[in-house]
Amino acid sequence: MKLLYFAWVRQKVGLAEETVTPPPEVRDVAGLMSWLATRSPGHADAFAHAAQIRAAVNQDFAPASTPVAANDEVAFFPPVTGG
Amino acid sequence: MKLLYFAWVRQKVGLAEETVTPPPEVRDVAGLMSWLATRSPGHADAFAHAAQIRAAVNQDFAPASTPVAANDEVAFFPPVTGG
Amino acid sequence: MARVLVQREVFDLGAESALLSEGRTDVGGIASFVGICRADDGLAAMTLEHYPGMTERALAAIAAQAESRWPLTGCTVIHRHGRMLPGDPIVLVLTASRHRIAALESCAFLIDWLKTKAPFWKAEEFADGTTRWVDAKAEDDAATARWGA
Amino acid sequence: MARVLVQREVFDLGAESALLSEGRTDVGGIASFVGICRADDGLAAMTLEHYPGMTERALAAIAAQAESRWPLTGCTVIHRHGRMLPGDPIVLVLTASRHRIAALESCAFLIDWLKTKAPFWKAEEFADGTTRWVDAKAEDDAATARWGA
Repeated sequence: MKLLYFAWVRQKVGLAEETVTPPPEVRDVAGLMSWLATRSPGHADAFAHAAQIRAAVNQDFAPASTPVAANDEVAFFPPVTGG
Repeated sequence: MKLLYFAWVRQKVGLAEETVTPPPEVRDVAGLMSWLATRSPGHADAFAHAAQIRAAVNQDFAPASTPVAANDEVAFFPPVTGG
Repeated sequence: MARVLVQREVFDLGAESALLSEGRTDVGGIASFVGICRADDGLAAMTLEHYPGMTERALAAIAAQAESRWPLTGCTVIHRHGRMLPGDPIVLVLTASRHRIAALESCAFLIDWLKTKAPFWKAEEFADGTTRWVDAKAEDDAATARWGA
Repeated sequence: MARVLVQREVFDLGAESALLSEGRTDVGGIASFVGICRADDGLAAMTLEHYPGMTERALAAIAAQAESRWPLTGCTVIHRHGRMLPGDPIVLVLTASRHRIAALESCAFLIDWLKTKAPFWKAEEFADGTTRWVDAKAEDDAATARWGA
């Protein structure tokens, strides 16, 4: 599973992207965030406030209940501020 | 009094402008239109349908009740279609 | 003070927009509208007649109205007169503001008001040689009225 | 199909507008909005980060939404990324239609939706050397919601 991080999520995690193999009990975006929070102090800091983080699965905005699978591209970022 | 005509009012009257001295009983735009209708067949044709004509007195849109005086510039034209 | 021009010549959208932001850093957005001559129903050309003197006064008054209703950093209105061919630009409205909603709303307001409060008249020429004066549209009066004219 | 670009380079408003009308005679109006970097609170620069791949998809989806809601003859969205200085243009939206109201409304719609549905993030740099990520604004969510998102 390919993970991408943007804006302050990227800064806190300390990586722009990484490839991970989550355990089988990680079935959705919410589960993935909980699992990622255990990977490093940076991850823990980034995912400490899950309510402030948005996600995209395969480049579509995705709520926390969205399923994730091994070949997905999953991105985490703050609410967008373009325009 | 200087008169200006635009669009089909100009075409029907047959003049773009003229200077006139209306009789003293012409006190407002409505009175001026009635008087103008008597000046020529072209004027009569133009002012036959007064409801379709708009006026400006000294370059401000003016309803039929607007007073007119000797030194005024008065214009007659159809409803505007700019933009 | 708005920039108001009544002219035969074509205007330059890019250059006019640049004028509203050059040398300043308080402009957050510039909205624009360009009205263009369409070739409806076999239209071959369109001639815009106007009332020199009153036109400039009316456009300035309309622009001042926009500037009094929205916090604009700049406003430009350019209206052409003379003969236009299908595809030719006729009118340009530009509004600049710190915030996008003021720019967008005032731009829509200006073009609506221009349609019913600026002394221009359009004569259409058709491919078969006939000509006719364009009638004012009730929908334009309604569009003006929505701004609480 | 809308013209959608995500780029570092500055865009050319005049040239982009001309693209929407050239060679056709059915376009009655072109509305545009240019978003510009403001120097609020001592801002020295702003860097726009984005999500390559998803950004283009999201902008195309937003433009397709506008094209499905209004009868447009053309639509262009150009969003820059990278480092911007105060006064620099950031985003351009252009909409063309037979009628002005469709062009004006869809232009406002596009910029509202871009604010909340395109994956861009702004980092502000201030004159004193501090930096901060811009927070999403509740007013932008409200502006998006008025279109019945």
